[in-house]
Amino acid sequence: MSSRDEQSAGREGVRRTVTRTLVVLAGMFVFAFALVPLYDVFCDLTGLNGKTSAKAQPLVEQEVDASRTVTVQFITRGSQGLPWHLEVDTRQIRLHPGQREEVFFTFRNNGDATTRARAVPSVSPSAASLHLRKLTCFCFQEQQLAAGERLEAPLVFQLTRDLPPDIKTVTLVYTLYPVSSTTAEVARRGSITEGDSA
Amino acid sequence: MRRLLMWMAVGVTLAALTPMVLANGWNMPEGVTAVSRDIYSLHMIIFWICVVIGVIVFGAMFYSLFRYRHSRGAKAATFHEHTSVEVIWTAIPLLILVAMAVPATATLKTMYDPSEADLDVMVTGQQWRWRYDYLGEDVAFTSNLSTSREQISGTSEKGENYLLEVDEPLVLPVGQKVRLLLTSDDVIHSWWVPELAVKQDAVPGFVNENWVRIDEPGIYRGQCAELCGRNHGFMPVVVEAVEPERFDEWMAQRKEAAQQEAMSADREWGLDELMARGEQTYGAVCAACHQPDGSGSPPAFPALAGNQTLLDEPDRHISTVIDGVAGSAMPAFRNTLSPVEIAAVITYERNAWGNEAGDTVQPSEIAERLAAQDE
Amino acid sequence: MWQAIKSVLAAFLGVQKDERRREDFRSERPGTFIAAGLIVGVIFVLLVAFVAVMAAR
Amino acid sequence: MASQLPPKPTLQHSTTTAGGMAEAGHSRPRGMMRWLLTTNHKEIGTLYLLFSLTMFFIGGIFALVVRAELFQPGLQLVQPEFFNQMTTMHGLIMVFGAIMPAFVGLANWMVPLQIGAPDMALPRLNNFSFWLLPVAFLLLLSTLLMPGGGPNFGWTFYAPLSTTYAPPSTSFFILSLHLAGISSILGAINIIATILNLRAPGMRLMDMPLFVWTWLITAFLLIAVMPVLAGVITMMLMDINFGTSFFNAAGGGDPVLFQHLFWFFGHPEVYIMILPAFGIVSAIIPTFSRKRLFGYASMVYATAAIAILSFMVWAHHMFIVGLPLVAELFFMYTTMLIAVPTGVKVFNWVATMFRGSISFEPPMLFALAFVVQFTVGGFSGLMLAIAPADFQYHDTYFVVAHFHYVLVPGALFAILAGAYYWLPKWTGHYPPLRLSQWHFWLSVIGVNLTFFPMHFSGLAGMPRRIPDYALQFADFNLASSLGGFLFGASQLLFVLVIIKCVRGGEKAPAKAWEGAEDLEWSVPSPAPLHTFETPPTFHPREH
Repeated sequence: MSSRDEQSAGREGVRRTVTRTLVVLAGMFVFAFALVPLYDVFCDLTGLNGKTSAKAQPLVEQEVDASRTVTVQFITRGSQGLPWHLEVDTRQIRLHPGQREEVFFTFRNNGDATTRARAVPSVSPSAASLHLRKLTCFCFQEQQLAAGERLEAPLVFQLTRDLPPDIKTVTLVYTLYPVSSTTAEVARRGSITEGDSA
Repeated sequence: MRRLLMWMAVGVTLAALTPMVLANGWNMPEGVTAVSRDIYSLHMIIFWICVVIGVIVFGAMFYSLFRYRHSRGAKAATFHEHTSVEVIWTAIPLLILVAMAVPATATLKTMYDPSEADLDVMVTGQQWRWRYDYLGEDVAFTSNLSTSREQISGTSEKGENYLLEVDEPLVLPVGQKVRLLLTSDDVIHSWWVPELAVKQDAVPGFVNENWVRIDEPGIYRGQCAELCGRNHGFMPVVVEAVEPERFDEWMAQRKEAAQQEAMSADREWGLDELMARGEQTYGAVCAACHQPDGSGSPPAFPALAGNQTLLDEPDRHISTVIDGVAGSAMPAFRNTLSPVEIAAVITYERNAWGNEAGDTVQPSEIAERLAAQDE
Repeated sequence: MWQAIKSVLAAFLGVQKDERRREDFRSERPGTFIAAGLIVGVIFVLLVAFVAVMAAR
Repeated sequence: MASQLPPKPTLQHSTTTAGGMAEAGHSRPRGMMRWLLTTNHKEIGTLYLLFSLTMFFIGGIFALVVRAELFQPGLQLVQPEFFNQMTTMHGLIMVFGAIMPAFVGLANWMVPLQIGAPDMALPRLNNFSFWLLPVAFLLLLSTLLMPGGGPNFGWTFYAPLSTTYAPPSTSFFILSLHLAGISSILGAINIIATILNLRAPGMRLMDMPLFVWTWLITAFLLIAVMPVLAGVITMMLMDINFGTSFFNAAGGGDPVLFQHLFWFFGHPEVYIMILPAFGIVSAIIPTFSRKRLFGYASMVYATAAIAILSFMVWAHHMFIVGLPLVAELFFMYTTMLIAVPTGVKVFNWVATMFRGSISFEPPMLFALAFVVQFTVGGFSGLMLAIAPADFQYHDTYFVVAHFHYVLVPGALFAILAGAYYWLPKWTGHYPPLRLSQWHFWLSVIGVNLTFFPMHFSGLAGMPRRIPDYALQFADFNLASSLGGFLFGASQLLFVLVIIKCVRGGEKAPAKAWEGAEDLEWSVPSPAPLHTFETPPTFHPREH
């Protein structure tokens, strides 16, 4: 084989290598963005970050496990820049796995303008989030309240019987966040598919 | 030869340092909980494993360096692989690692014990202080750095607990399991007390859980461990562990004091009174960002001295303090400060450093505003 | 393929006979080794995950 | 055979034409233009190395600002916000501006020489990927002068501190990181293409010197993870400017997701900074032991194993972020397993020295210091892998000590070792011996004085990234600061060594070191601008 052939073979090889690496490169860039929904799916499956499902789930018809009692705590938090108040009618309930429960939350806008906000839920221990089924929740979409307006909204939920036996206390925290116009767009787009209840 | 002596000197120095590692203040504290002692022993086991491996490997290396020096006329051998030796030195570390993983797994499992707690405390990180809510007790307060600015700038002598002291420590009963729920109002913080071996991130919008059962009464100090902005180095954690009876007493006192504070909101306060109280509150919670002289550090932290918006719009001033500003370091103080404190600090800001609003904001006014919200 | 998997396993441990290695590299077929590497990688992850799940019980 | 070789399509020709500076007799552009337009791998290598040396001193000055502030308790020199900018910039510049470009520079110089190639596969791309760097880092440095200051959220830029709460200059920081990332990616593509296609006839993959091998694997790591970094910072950019909520809890995002993505890039990135170092040390130790590298094959396999494992351990940086038990266990186990291939490497180096014939020229001194101190960093890494213990170590100076041991007497010493090793090839002169020895010993003392006490201050409870600290940490910090200044000052000696070495000194033959075997030693010293225009015939050593 003459050297010239080797040279052109080398050139051909370089082109092939570059094409392949570029494909891998593009693939990895797409993969990085794909990791975002993948992470959500992974969290849904494993309860990794203690987020609850953003959609209403049907009640699982099952017998109440009267042999176990679990404490469920409710914590509400405000956040800066939002003159709203969120209150829960009971801070703590004790229930049996499988039982359906209803708790009422009250929103109030103390500001002097109409504003929108969203209550972001978080569950601890995170493993419990897999077994917490919300039939109705105000957290599925954002709320809009006029100045001084009040809104009472129920949370209907169930802890399924397959809740790991060592979990004795489940804490459910709602943090109110203001929804600015841009994030509202995004949030709305995200929640359009949920034909839900509130 | 000289090189060799130098190497030996390095070796001897390292060897001499080893016992010092065990001395107090040089090593991880053993701590005052069962978990912290477990962690300490894991730490020491893995440390000694490393020391032993290090002695063997470096021993072999320095032996070779000494024994097979070119200057000594060493002739190089030609071997360059030996499968069984390679298998052995792959397998042995693997076994050591497995042996190490067993106790580590056990410790980790005890740390994840979700059994019921005697007391639940919610810990909220905030730029740059901690807030503690005793769940179900209606007792909540913030814990601010109490080291004076003079000590930090060096104009006065630094105290014993420099940067590790707060105005109000977290008080916990000994012998009881305390569950800590951690979250944050702004950026990620991390709550850490070495003696309790609790370090857990406080993530905005999410709750983390940890627990502690303290064996001995005492004061345990730690710091925020996650970079959280300007004053990351100035948000200490102080835990005061007391006997359960003392804890109950403290809780009762706390509640009474809160009641009195609430009562005092009803009366009319004078400008001087409010200014005095306001200066105190300002120093504890506001001065870190807005500076003691109200000059702030723009653009992140606006100046308050000579701030026209502040002077012209008292209502906006009040709502900013109560509700905070979204997406900034300005937190909402509605739950953090009492009506008296909020009124005092606003009055102070409106009348200090050359600001001459002349008006007072009465605690009753603030209390009313907050009550409307709580109803 | 089996040969490739064996070689990849050896690679994971970082131990390989020179002879075997030379044979591997004579076969100028990197595809097989990449595939074997991926398979062994996935098996490895599943294995460690399984151990972790078991240990967490 | 050589007689029938056609004229080489030398790439220099095309550049000179492209530059519009072509003159009769192929005279090359002079002065600035020569360096601006060069496509010669040696010149670009030199540019990379000089750039990284400059960045090393800039990053070093930032580190000294940090050390000066921490010299004693209290705030003396700088305000906390500036302190945070200094720690952040120090990290960013050292990682992306000093260590990585230094390795790319060494690859540019040495990979073609070691595989018998005339140049890199894509010379013009090579020029472009270098010149992106000064642009990127000028932009990064200029953020310090912008209102609100430069990046102040640590080199790991955790959201939301780096998004919602970031200074206004953050978009520029993201842009500069994008540029640096593109530069790394292009460099990696070039290196892969060169290694896979331009090897001398007869050189199979398993005949390549280890430096080439480690760089091949490193380049694959770069290709795999730099796009992830690009993705993460693009998401940040969108969160900051376009109101998305990837990492913002208020809009339904998750700040912890940022950490998962960042460390999915970040952990392989850590190995990107150490694998080429393994390659350099694996070249130097056999040379000065006058004995072949022990376990060549297992070295290659161990490098590959480390690279693959690096994708499975990222969450060990996140043990305290609130992971479920199973995740903690998984990442603890995988992290501990990394110790196995890493151990194999260290054992192989020691076995290479065993029954060798060892001499202690400056490159060997740095390589030996690398082995010892990298291993010290490895030990603290093993300690950090134990998740429960990590709860105490995490985000303390113990971690700072760990990664500085791996990066300074680790990666940096390997780069210095490589520089001393190849300086005769680059300049034709041996580095001045006395001065080199002074440089070495002062560096070793400085490094250990700086970073060893950090183990203690960390264990005693000092968090990282704080501008002021409690009184019980004062002695450790005093020692660290003194050591830091000693180390910083002693690096000036290195500059002196380079200047002297370029100017003159003892002449080096083609094979500058008695025990050196690879192809680069078959070309004259200094290496002429064009080498291996005729591919050398490579004779694999009989194994």
